[in-house]
Parts: sequence; C-alpha cells; structure tokens
Amino acid sequence: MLLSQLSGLMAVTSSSEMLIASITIFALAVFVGVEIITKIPPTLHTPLMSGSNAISGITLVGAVIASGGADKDLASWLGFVAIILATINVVGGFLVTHRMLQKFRR
Amino acid sequence: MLLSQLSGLMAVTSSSEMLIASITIFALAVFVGVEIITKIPPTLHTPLMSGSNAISGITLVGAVIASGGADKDLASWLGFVAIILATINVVGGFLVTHRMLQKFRR
Amino acid sequence: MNRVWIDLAYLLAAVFFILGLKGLTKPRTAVRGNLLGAIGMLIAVVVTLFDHQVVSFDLIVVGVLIGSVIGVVLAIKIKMEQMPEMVALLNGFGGAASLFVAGAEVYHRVQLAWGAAITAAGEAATATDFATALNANLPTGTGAAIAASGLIGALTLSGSVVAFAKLAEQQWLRKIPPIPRPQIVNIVLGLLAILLFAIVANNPGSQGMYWLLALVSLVLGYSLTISIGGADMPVVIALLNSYSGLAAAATGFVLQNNVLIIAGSLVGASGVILTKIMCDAMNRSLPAVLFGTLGPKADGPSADEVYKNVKATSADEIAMLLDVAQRVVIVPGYGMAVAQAQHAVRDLTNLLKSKGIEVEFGIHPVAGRMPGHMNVLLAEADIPYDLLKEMDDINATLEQTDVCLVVGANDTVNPDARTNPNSPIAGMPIINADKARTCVVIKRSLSPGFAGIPNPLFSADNSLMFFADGKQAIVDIINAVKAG
Amino acid sequence: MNRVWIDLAYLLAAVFFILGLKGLTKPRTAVRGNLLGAIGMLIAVVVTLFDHQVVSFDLIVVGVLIGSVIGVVLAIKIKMEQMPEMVALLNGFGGAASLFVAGAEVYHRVQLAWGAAITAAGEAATATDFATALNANLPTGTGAAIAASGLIGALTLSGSVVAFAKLAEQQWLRKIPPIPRPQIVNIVLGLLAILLFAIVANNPGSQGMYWLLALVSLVLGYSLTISIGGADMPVVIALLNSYSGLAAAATGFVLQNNVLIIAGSLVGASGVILTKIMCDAMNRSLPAVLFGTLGPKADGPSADEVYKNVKATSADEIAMLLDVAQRVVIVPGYGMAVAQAQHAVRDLTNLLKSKGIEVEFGIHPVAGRMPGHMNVLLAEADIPYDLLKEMDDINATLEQTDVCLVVGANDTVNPDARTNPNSPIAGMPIINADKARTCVVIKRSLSPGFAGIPNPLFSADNSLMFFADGKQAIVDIINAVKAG
Ligand SMILES: NC(=O)c1ccc[n+]([C@@H]2O[C@H](COP(=O)([O-])OP(=O)(O)OC[C@H]3O[C@@H](n4cnc5c(N)ncnc54)[C@H](OP(=O)(O)O)[C@@H]3O)[C@@H](O)[C@H]2O)c1
Ligand SMILES: NC(=O)c1ccc[n+]([C@@H]2O[C@H](COP(=O)([O-])OP(=O)(O)OC[C@H]3O[C@@H](n4cnc5c(N)ncnc54)[C@H](OP(=O)(O)O)[C@@H]3O)[C@@H](O)[C@H]2O)c1
Repeated sequence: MLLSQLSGLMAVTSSSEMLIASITIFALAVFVGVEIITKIPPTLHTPLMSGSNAISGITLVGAVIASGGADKDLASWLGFVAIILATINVVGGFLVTHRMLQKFRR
Repeated sequence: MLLSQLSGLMAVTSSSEMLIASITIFALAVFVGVEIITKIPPTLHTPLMSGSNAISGITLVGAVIASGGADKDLASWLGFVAIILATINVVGGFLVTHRMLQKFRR
Repeated sequence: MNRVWIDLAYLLAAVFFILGLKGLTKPRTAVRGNLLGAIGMLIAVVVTLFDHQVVSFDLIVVGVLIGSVIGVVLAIKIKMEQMPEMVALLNGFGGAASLFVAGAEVYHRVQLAWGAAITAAGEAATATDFATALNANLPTGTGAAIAASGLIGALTLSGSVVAFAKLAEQQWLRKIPPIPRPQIVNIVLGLLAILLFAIVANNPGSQGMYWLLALVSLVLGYSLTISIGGADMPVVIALLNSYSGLAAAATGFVLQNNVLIIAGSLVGASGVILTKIMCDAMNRSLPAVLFGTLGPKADGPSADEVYKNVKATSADEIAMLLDVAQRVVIVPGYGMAVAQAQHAVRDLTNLLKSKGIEVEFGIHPVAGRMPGHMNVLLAEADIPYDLLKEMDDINATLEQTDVCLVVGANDTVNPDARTNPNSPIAGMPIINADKARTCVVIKRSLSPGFAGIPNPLFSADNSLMFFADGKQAIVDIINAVKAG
Repeated sequence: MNRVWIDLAYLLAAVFFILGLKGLTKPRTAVRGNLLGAIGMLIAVVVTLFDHQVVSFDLIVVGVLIGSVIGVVLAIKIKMEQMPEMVALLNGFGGAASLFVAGAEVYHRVQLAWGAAITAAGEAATATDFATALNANLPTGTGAAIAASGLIGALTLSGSVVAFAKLAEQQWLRKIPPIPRPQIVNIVLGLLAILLFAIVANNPGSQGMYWLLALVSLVLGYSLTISIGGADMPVVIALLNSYSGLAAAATGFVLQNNVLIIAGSLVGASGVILTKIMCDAMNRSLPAVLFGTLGPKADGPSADEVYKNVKATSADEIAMLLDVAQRVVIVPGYGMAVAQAQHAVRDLTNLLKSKGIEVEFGIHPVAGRMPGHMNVLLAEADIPYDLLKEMDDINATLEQTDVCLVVGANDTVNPDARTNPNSPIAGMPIINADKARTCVVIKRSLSPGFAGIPNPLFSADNSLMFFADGKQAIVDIINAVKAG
C-alpha cells in the first residue's frame, strides 16, 4: 500500500541515470548468472542449454509491446512475426527441457 | 565516448521507475551476496564478518554528501559526526581484516 | 494497470528466472526449476498485456497461438538424440525475434517523431524538426541498444540456422560452394557491420541503415559459421545461445525493461560458461574453434601403422571376460547416441549388477555432441545418475577396473592426447580407458571420430575390438552373458 | 564531474566489493579480496568529492582524518582474542553513521522545501505551501527509506554497544538494574517504533518525529539485547551486522545511490547467512536465541552426580600417551582463546609431527565466541590450514584416533547433545571427542562452558582431565614429551 500510495508523488530523474541503473542491473545479473551457473553439475548441462535458451525468448515481451499498437502498421506486423518466433522459442524450449528433466527424476 | 556523447541527450523518466530500478538492484545484489557468501569456507568466517562490516561503512559516501554543503548548518555537522564514525568503521574494519588474513597466507 | 505494478511483476518474473536456474543446480530440483522459469515467463508476458502501449490484442493472440502450436509440436516430435539441432533452431528463432522487435521499435519511434515534428512545425516540418523530435524522445543509450539488438539478433539467426543444418546433416549445405578466402570475407563483413553499428547507434531514426545492418549481420553470421567443422557446432551453439541472451538484454536497454536485461544477461552468462567448459575440455582456445585451427599439426603416424596389431573379438569372448569381472566401467561416446544404444546399455548394466558385478559409467565432459549429452541419454534410459562419474573421479578408479567397455567413444579415450605432444588433441584431458585391465571397444569400423585421427587405444595390448553397431553389439553381449 | 561518470565510478566500486567478497571464498585469495574491497571504498569516497552537492571540504577532510586515526589505532591495538568485541563496536559506528546521514538528509530537505515555499508564496508561505514544496522534491519511496535508515541505524547502534560491553565484560553493565518484564517492554517499544516509522515515512519533513523515532529505536536496541546471554552475543553481532548493511541500503534508497544499495545488501546477506550458520550449529532457532529460551529444560543430573568418576592426570602421563600414539586430534575451544594458548599448541603440533605422529585439528563451527574464531587464532600461530578439519570430516576419523586433546572446549564436545534428548543442547551437532581411544581434556576446573551444563565426557571411562590453564598445560606437556 505504501508503494502505490507513494508512487503518486512523481518527481523527475534524467534518463542517463536510468541508463546507469540499467547497466548496474545488467552487471549484477551477470554476476548472479555466473555464480549460479558455475554451480550446475555437468549432468545437467544439456537441460541448462535448452532451458536458458527458453529464457532468452523473453524478447516475447518486446514483441507483444511492438505488435499491440492501435493501428496495424509495419511495427505491428514485425511484432507479429517476432511473437510467433519468440513463442516457438519459449514454448519449445521449456517443454523440451521438461521432457529431458523428467528422465532425471526418480 | 559513446556514453558521454549520448548522455547529452536527456529525456525524463518518472521517479517511481527509478524506485523500481533501485528495488531491482537491491534484489539482485542480495542474490549475488547469498550465492557468493555461501561459498565462503568456515575458516574465513571471522574475516568475512569484519570485512563485510567494513563494507557496511559505505554510508561514508552519504556522510560526505551531507557534510559537504555550502553553509555549515545542522546537516553539515550531523554529516561531520557521521564521517568520523563511518571512517572508523571503514578504516578499522579493513585494517583489522587485513591483519587477520595475513595470518592465513603462507 | 499502474506502471509500478507492471514493473514489480517484471521483477518477480526475473526472480523466478533466477530461482529456476538455481533449481538446475541439483537433479532433484531441476524439474521444479524449469517450471519456475516457465512461470516467470508467463508472468512477464501476461503483465505486458496490461502495458498502456498494448491496446490491440488480435495479432498477439494469433501469434502466440501459432507459436505455441509449432513449439509444442517441435518439442514433442524431437528425439533425444536430436537435442543439439533443436537447441540450435530455437536459438535462431530467439535471435530473429530480437531483430524484428528492435526493427519495430525503430519504425515506431520514427512515426512518433514525425508526428511530433508535424505538430510542432506544421506540415512544413523539415528533417531537422524530425531529428529534434526523435532525439527528444530518445532515452540515453537507446541508439546503441537498437543497433546491438539488430546486429546480434541477425548474427544469431543465420549462425544458428547454419549450425542446425550442419548438426542435422541437411543436404542443402553440401550444394553451397565454399566461401573463397573466408578469413578476409569475415574481416570485411565484420568491419562493415561495426561501421553500420556506429551509424545506427548515432542515428537510430534511419530505417534503411537498420535493415542494412541486419542484412550484413545475417551474411556475417553465415560466413562465420559455415567454415567451422560439424563437430565444433556445440561450441558455436553455446556461443550463439549467449549471443541470443545478449540480444535480449540489448532489447531490454531499448525498451528500458529490466526483465529483458536480467533474463538476457543470465542467458549470456550461461552460454559463455558452457562455451568455456567445452573449450577447456577439448584443450582448445575459443579462437581456435571459431577460426578453425586444430592443435599442432604434425605428421602423425598413419592409421595403417597404428592399427597393425588390432585384435578383434566376439560377444561370447566379451561375455566370458565379464563373467569373471568384479568391476566394469562403461565409457559411452557419440556412437552410443548414433546407435541409440542407451536402453540396451541399461539392460546390460542391470544384468551385470544382478550378477554382483560393480558397474559405473565414465562420462567425459565433451563425449557426444553437446555438454551433458551422455547424461541425458542415460537418464532417458533410467540409469540412476549416481552411477555416472565425472572424468577425474572415474580415472582414479580405472586401474582397479577389470573391464572397461567403450561404447562408441573415440577421441575422448584417445591416449595420444596424454602421451603424444605432437597429436592434434595433445593435452586434451581424456578418460584413461587404456589403464583398465582389459579394454573392450565397440564401434563399427576403424574409422576415426570427430578429430579425424587414429587412436592407439584400439591396438593396445590390453584392448579388444568388437566391430558392430553399438546397439546390436550390446544386445549380443547380453545374450551371450545370459547363455554363458 | 558529469553525473554519468560519478555513477559509473560507483558501479565500479560495487563491482570491487563483489570481487572482494569472491576473493574471500579461498584463503589464498582472501588478502587480495579484502584489498579489492578497500579499493572499492576508496573509489566510492573519492568520486563523491566530485558530486555537485559537495562544495566545502574542510569538515570532510577533518572528519576523515580523525576517523582514520581512531580506526588505525583500534585496528592495531586490538588483540586477536578481542576480535568479537571489535566487530561489535565498529558495527555500532556504522549504524550510527546511517542514523546521522538520514537525519542530515531530513534537515536538508526541510531547508530546501522552506526555501522553495518562500520563493513560491512569498514570506507568507504557509505549512501547506511547505508540504507541497517538500513533496514535489521527494522521489518516490524516500520517506520510507529515511524512516528505515533512522530506525535500523539507531537499533544497530545501541544493540552493538550492548553486545560490545557484554563481550568485553565491561563493569558498567553489572550496575544497571535489569528491565522488569522485558518481553512486554520490547513489544511496547516495538509497536511504538513501527508507529513512528509510519509517521516519518508519510511525513519525512517532521524533524521532531525523526529524532523521536531514533530515540525509541535506541532504547529498543538496548532492551532487546540486554537480556540476551553473553555467549549468544556472536549471533546478535552477526544479526546487527546484517542490520547495518540494511541501514546502508536504506540510506542508498534515500540518496538514490546504487553503490550504497549494493554494498548494503551484500552486507545484509552476509550477516543473515552467518546468523543462520551459527543457529544451525547450535541447533537453536533464531527466535530462541533472541528471546532467550534455551532448549527443553529438564531436571538433568547434577554436576556432582555426573562428575563422580573424574580421573585427573598429569603432563607426564599425557606425554607417555602421546609417545605411543600414531594419530592425535586437537579440539580447541573458547578456553584456548582465553588462555592465548595457540602458540603453545603450534609448538606441540610441530613437536609431535617431528616424531612422526599424525596431528589434525577438529574445528567446531561455533567453537569460541565467533564463527571461525579458532581458525583465526590457529592461523595467527602459523598452523597450516590444511590441518584444520571441519566437524563432519574429523568425526569420521575419531574412532581411528589414539589421543584426542581437548583444549578449553566444553559444550562443543558434550556427548549429551548426541545421546540425551532432554539436554538443553540436545541435537546440537558436536565433535565426538569421546569416540577417540583416549580423550585428554585441558581446562582449569570442572566449571561449565557457555551452556552452563555438566559434561559427561569429563567422567567417561576413556577420559582424563588435566586441570590447568590452557597455555601452561600445553607448555608442560611439551616439556614432558621432550624429557620423556
Ligand atoms: N560433447 C560436446 O559438447 C562436444 C562439443 C564439441 C566437440 N565435441 C567433440 O566430439 C568428440 C566426442 O568424442 P567421442 O569420443 O564421444 O566421439 P567421437 O570421437 O566423435 O567418436 C565417435 C565414434 O563412434 C563411432 N560410432 C558412430 N556410430 C556408431 C554406431 N552406430 N555404433 C557404434 N559406434 C558408432 C564412430 O566409429 P565408427 O564409425 O567406426 O563406428 C566414432 O569413431 C570429441 O572430439 C569432442 O571434442 C564434443
Ligand atoms: N563461536 C560462535 O560463533 C558462537 C556463537 C554463539 C554461541 N557460542 C557458544 O559458545 C560455546 C563454545 O563452545 P566451546 O566448547 O568452544 O567453549 P565453552 O563450552 O564455552 O567452554 C569453554 C571452556 O574453556 C575453559 N576455559 C576457560 N578459560 C580457560 C583457560 N584459560 N585455560 C583452559 N581452559 C579454559 C572453561 O572451563 P574452566 O573454567 O574450567 O577452565 C570452559 O568450560 C558453545 O556453547 C556455543 O554454542 C559460540
């Protein structure tokens, strides 16, 4: 409640600060990735490959934004193609990883 | 060069976006911390305690900003006290950790 | 929905991705980890529908439906052996999506800027008005991020398609003539791409330049991968996987969307680490893999010379050996994947264990055509994963092993890597199958493995060759053991 | 300096902190890791001097000088045995700094807002004008962050001072009467603090409320820690350490400064993890530590009963035992720290090794008064750290050990934890000193350790007690071994 209440008060920050914040987030995420992934045992490297591949389909979010505009202009259609491709990547990737991993469960 | 050049172009973002970015940075940093610190062996737990204690003296940055204002008002003096305390924390912490760790080197 | 809530939901999605990867650190939690990742993705996509920019849903619904159907069919149809190709193909789709999203964003910004310029300066708006309007709406760094999305996305797309074709041994690859002087072509294309990158980064309103950059990057991706050997494709795929992550992260910078940045960098890190693991396990540097130099080339002994003393054997003889053995180590390789022998291997393992024989598996980190390839196949056949030992662990026990059964492995058990400093694979760590009391090698012929070099293991004093298809060979051995 | 460069430098500093912690994951790289952390701090502070808000440097220079001198003197004067107190004290300083920085920020914002209100509405500016001006300049979430800095900072300050006093066994503690009904006082103070937190968060322009919050939090920090037992102080310190990190992170939210947020959360994570490790090793829950319940209390056997069959021994007898031993395990505890016996222990170790006896150390995770306490002392005495084994590793070998030499350990070798479900420390994992062929315990008397309970190990059939100060005892044993 605090958050939504406070988010009413708006002040302005410069977009270069936003860029730095994004770079910081990028750097931290790389650290998180490296720390976690070096802990993954070789047994699970193939599922890791297909699973992280599925995660890279997160561009789907961008594709949805691009194709959701009011008028069907070029951006919408580019977005549409991107949605199809990214969805294949996401759905195919998670599903195939699931298939593989189920074999590991006993 | 690209960065400084681009930073000229300023656009505005809302401060609630900045807050979310800060929360994101916080969450990621916690993940980084947990992943790295669970890897630290018990042998080094005392130096970890004193070393991370020294890092928590990073408030020194805030203290410097607070006491660096143009006029010597209450904020400056509060900042001054904070500088002394935080510096003790930082200098004492890193130095004592160094003393301890040198014993571990052979 | 309020922007704050959308952003918080994105953060939640990112946390799910991280927890999902953490789940993958243990076989026991891996299924749940993958599900967490999928849930994170669902959250991210659903919450995007509430973004104020998203007002029309028809294309989205149709697109997601088409994509889901294709994705499900691909995932169900694919055989475990085809996993490497599958990953390559999906990877290419991800790269293409980044390419198109950034392209759409360029178009979108241009439209907005023209609109603003016209509002500001009337119908007589000039190019300068347009540029002003464009820049006014352009958050810092966006130009570079758009250019990066385009470049990396296109490169990932064409590179992945080539990798897929090579791994699936598609015929059309053969028909394409090789690129003359590939290194020079690569350098020229690379420089061109960098130039175009700089242009687009500084002037993201130029749609022509963006698509030209995309085109050049597509060709570059093709020319970079086409000359790399088929068996090096796994390294290429891991690298492209990391690129597709970076492309997603770059798109995140374009859209100022943290979940894209975080997910992208996780994938980027994963790809880079897997690449490094593979290169280390092959004792080759990444540039050597990418630009095709294969260790120190010396006039090694010819195959005929090496294979003078090869002793062939039969299923019955192997059964007799196994009958008196106390400890057997099975070393699978790419041939086991080709022969789909994993289920037969499982049956043999159970048979031997029922006779009180200790059985373990020695898994080389680059056995097969993908890191962890053997583990997936053996898990598919329900072989408990605590029987699977990593290279160093199994090597410590091989001298106390009676029979080492090599099933379709070749380079990963080639003792030349250890003993012959002039070998192209010198220094690559191997599984020391030759140290076992008796080593039985199952393969169809004396033809070489991926590295294309002869293997002195096959003619060692304690080695016996069983020439047969992997699956058939194991079935024959099982029958012989049962009969004996 | 351009804001972008300052922020990038802060990011660099944060990366140094992370790399510094990574360095601490291996003893070999730990010194470098700590230096990296210090460099990160230097970068962060120096770059802050270029912040546009920093225009006068006199206070800064004087403050840093005073602080550095005090810090250096403290760090050099402190003895290794006093490390726990030292960390507690430094921790309190960090909390106090957060408290004052947020206080300064409140004052600063109020000044700015009055200025703006007067500019806008003239000298007749009202409280409403003021509130409007204040909120206009207030980034989202700042109020909550200010309140958090104040609350956590003050609580950390007073809690740490109490922890310091308890660990250093300061006399003034004794003179203060105990709080009547401490739980009720804590609850009332806690509710009051939460109320004030909400007020300050919604109205960060009220300086009075801020300092009232600080005052209440100070008292709360005192009342929470004063009733916790001295030996539980390490847990409290780790927890307060994590609080001081969170206070720094909260200050980072106030100032919108990422390096504070990152460094603060790293410290926060470290403190929480250390707290959990300690609680797990004592088999107690964190609430049980904080609110003072100590396991299931049952009428255990009295000390006299337990200690009926205690056998005392002498240095000569121990020397004879050691003379015929092949493997000796030394288990140090808090008593070794009190006696400062680590150098004597090193000499004994070298002597035994020179006689061909295998010597290893069994280190309990909560031996001493701080996690890793024993490791620091033994490292100080130059004992190679590969001789130091963790609890589980050493337990696996104790049955093959001829002599287990317990130097000033008590609770951490109490077999009751393993065998007696009614013991207050039931379930706490211990080092099984009683499993060795002979167990020699060096301590001054039969008085209990921290947990205050008798230890059946001292009267076990295979146990011998050597009543003496730890250091003197070891020196006597050395002389006896040399003489024998
Ligand atoms: N795993 C990875 O991530 C990865 C990545 C990049 C490169 N590589 C490379 O791939 C190679 C993998 O080594 P490896 O030892 O697993 O395999 P390999 O050296 O490629 O040899 C595989 C062997 O299997 C035999 N084979 C093929 N089909 C068979 C069948 N149906 N039945 C029985 N045998 C069959 C082949 O001999 P016949 O034709 O005589 O039957 C061949 O010699 C290494 O050189 C490695 O560097 C792996
Ligand atoms: N390490 C941590 O992080 C931590 C944190 C929280 C709590 N604790 C608690 O602290 C305790 C640590 O266990 P511990 O086995 O190390 O120690 P302990 O159980 O506290 O016992 C220490 C023993 O050392 C003896 N001693 C004191 N001074 C001595 C001297 N000069 N020479 C010889 N002996 C001396 C004392 O007996 P005499 O008086 O008879 O000599 C005492 O029985 C555990 O209960 C643990 O839960 C530790």
